[in-house]
Amino acid sequence: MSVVVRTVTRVILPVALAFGAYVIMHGHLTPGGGFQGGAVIASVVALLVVVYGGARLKGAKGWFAVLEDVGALAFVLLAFLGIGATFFRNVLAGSGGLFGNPVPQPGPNPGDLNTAGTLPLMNWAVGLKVIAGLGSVVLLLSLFGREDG
Amino acid sequence: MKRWLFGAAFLVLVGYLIGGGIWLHPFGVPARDEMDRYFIENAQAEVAANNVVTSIVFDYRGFDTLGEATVLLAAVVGVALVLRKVKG
Amino acid sequence: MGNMPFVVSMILVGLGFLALITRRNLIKLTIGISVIEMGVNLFLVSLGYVKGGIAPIYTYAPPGFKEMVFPTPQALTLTAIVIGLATTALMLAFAVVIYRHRGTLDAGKIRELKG
Amino acid sequence: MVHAPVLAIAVPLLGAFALPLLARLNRRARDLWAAGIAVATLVFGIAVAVQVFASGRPLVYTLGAPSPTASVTEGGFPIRIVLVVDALGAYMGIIALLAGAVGLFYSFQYLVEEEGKTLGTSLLLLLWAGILGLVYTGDLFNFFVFLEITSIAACALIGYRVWEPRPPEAAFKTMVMYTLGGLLVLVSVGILYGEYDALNIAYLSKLITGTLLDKLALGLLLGGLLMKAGAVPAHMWAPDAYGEAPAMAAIVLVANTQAAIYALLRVVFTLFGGALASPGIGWLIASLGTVTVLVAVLMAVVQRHLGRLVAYGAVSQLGYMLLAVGVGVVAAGKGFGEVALKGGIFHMINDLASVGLLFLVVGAIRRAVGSVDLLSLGGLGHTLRWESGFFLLGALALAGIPPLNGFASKFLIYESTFKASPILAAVAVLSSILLLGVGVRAFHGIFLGPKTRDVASSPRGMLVAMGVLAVIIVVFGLFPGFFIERMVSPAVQAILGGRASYLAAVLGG
Amino acid sequence: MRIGSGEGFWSPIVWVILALGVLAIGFAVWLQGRRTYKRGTEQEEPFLSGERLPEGAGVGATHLYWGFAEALKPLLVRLGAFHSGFLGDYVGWLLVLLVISILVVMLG
Repeated sequence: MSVVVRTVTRVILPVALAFGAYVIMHGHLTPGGGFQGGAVIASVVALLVVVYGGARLKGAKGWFAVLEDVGALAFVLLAFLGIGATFFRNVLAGSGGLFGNPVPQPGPNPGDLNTAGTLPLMNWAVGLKVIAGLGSVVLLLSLFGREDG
Repeated sequence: MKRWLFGAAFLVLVGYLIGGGIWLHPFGVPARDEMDRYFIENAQAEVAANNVVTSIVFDYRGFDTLGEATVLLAAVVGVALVLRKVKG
Repeated sequence: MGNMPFVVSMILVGLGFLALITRRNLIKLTIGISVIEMGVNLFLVSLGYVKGGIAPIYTYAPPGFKEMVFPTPQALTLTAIVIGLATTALMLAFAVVIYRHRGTLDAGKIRELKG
Repeated sequence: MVHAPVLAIAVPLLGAFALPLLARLNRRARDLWAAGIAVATLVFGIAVAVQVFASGRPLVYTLGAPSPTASVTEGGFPIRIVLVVDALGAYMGIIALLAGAVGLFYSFQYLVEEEGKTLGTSLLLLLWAGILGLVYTGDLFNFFVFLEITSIAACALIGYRVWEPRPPEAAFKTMVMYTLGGLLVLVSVGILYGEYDALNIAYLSKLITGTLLDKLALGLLLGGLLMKAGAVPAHMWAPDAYGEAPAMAAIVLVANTQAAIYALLRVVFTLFGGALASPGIGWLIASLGTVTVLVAVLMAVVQRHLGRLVAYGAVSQLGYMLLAVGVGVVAAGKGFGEVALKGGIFHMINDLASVGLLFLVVGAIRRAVGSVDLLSLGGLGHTLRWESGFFLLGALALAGIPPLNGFASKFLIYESTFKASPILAAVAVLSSILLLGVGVRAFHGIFLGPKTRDVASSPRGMLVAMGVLAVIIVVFGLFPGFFIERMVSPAVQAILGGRASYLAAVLGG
Repeated sequence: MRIGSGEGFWSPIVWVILALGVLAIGFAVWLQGRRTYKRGTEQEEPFLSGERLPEGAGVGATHLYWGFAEALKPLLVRLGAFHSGFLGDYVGWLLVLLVISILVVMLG
């Protein structure tokens, strides 16, 4: 790709990554969540594939596969966390520990990052999964059938 | 012959679907609301999340999300399986 | 005309089916499936609209709001979108492999499995 | 064991997620892990079945609630996803468990490491978990999600042999059909949600009154599920999929298709059982089933691709089940309706055993010879002794030759169908005779004749997997009464009179 | 171990005993067979209506049902055309099935 595209990519890259991370992190407070933020970051992968070609990223293929499995495992293990009561029980909500604060006051409020129990953790697990999953789909499709893939 | 049959079936199906859209409750005035009313009123207290949609996605209907994550994983594994390098 | 969103989404579903029975290119068939998916998603998400409702999020919600839009259809649509994405990805992968084998994407020519 | 229903679904999912990671460490660890997951799933699934059959009441598990039985709020309506396992669900769960366990066991020696064994095993576990979820769930949208899990995992498995041109084609076609079926289900879920603001099957069943929209939703659900069950005008994906799938996937696909018939029963008898279960639907299902039997058997006669031949046999058996279900709906209140349902439900496990055995043998032949073209095979009986015996057994059971298991269930289907409509029964019997011809012709063509080539016999693991199914064929053939009394009758009761107890188990009161 | 259908019943054990009895009778009849039959002589040679078969001739799998397939040919040809393998047909027939089921539910 041309110099312009490469330069613009370099400028956009950190912004998009930060925005994706923000969307994932604030999933329980603002519109968005693991899937949406993951898709934003995965679009960065797509951009890189378009700009630099899939061959330069083929080292990431194995990493993506591992991260995908790790994300899915983390998600299902978080669901197993509640097995003392029921599967998928949100045991961390209201427990007072990490992410265990109750909502400051019911009704409209500014929001507190430290709330919602397992939800933020699940958002991260799903986000990781979506980044790795979509990234590896894009990468695999771009690499298929090429000698250098 | 076959074309006419498919065309007729298509028209009947679309007719019924559009009819279903018209028969449904008027847009913006849902007929019943007990489940969603419950979510809107209690999600903040039960899940401690400000975003009601997220509390449904990951708590009330978390099993759906597990299924959805599984679908995505199955698709990625499937793509990796289909596009893998094999003999020949 | 109050139900226009439902009708439009159903028309979208119908257009997807039309593409599936009239087109022959595998990529276009995949697009047809996607169009149906989008129609269904539109249908689902429009089911939960409440007149004058705001997004079902309490962070900095305007105090004294009257209604909130139903959250369930949004959650369902989110799930359905990801499922649709997964389906599309897998179908495209199959289309790529079929093209590799046959050198064509014409569904009329890809019919070794008949009889 | 309170958590058994959800663990039976979550454990294979966990196993499938962790499998590729373990495969990076050590292949042996991966195989041990897969085997351990399979054993755990079997334990939990059987625990569910034992609890349900022992107590006689549906088992309810609410996901994410303070306690598994807290399925409703104070207002008396369910908001969380529930798993509900009644006798029918437990029975279908056993079929799914059997298919998955046999398929997985077979795959250990059937799959080749260089051809993607890790990914194949992972997908097989996902498909297994998907079928179990499909069967156990009591929530309509969750049902759709599991439908999609099974369709994606199944289609990826169908395209397993990507180095050949035919499997990707079959996978693409099946993918289109499965996705459309899932979307039709989703449209009808949307319609029902829009009408009643509920997604729980029991609660919806209580609310449904039979309006025009309910009818539209039922029609869409019926269409989608009949397609998934392989009913005639839309059955064409089935021979493609079964014929090209690797053997261990084909047997799980059979269980997947039967899960569609289970869902059909659930929709007609539980979801719409209160308002819309009309004889017209029963006649539709029964006549489609009969046409399916006839068309599939006639197509099987002219096949020369062995996989497709067995696949058409499998489709014809699904037609028998549809016929029985249809007669059961037509005569829901009468004695022979119950007999028909008994036959149809008993036929599910018999069909899995016989068709599954045939698929496994076809897989073994493909592995040994490399070809499944009927005209190029011959004389394999000299070397593949066990396989030839298993094939003959499977073909005879498929055709319903006494005293094998296929006859016991077909007997019930014929007898009850004859009372509903002699013509349908005559067609069914005639097709069964043709099916015997198909089986004999295939057996003759593959195994008899002079020895033409030297082939190695199958590894022991594959033979054991086939042997399990062969034992089921013989035992269920000789002692059908025991099984029918213990498991099939409760399942039929759960369909015919169980709607009230299903609703009560979920909604309380 | 019998299962009943309301009208008749099916008992595999009885069937097996009967089948064994029939087999025993058949075996007895077979024992009464011609004593002059000898292995390895021309009595073992295959023949077809009095003529010796040419070398290498055999009955293939497809020949078993040749007459049957021939009789059903018109039907089978139509069924073959029905299973065209064209994806558009698959979807079209799905639409037909869907419309049939919707109409049945709506009208009946």
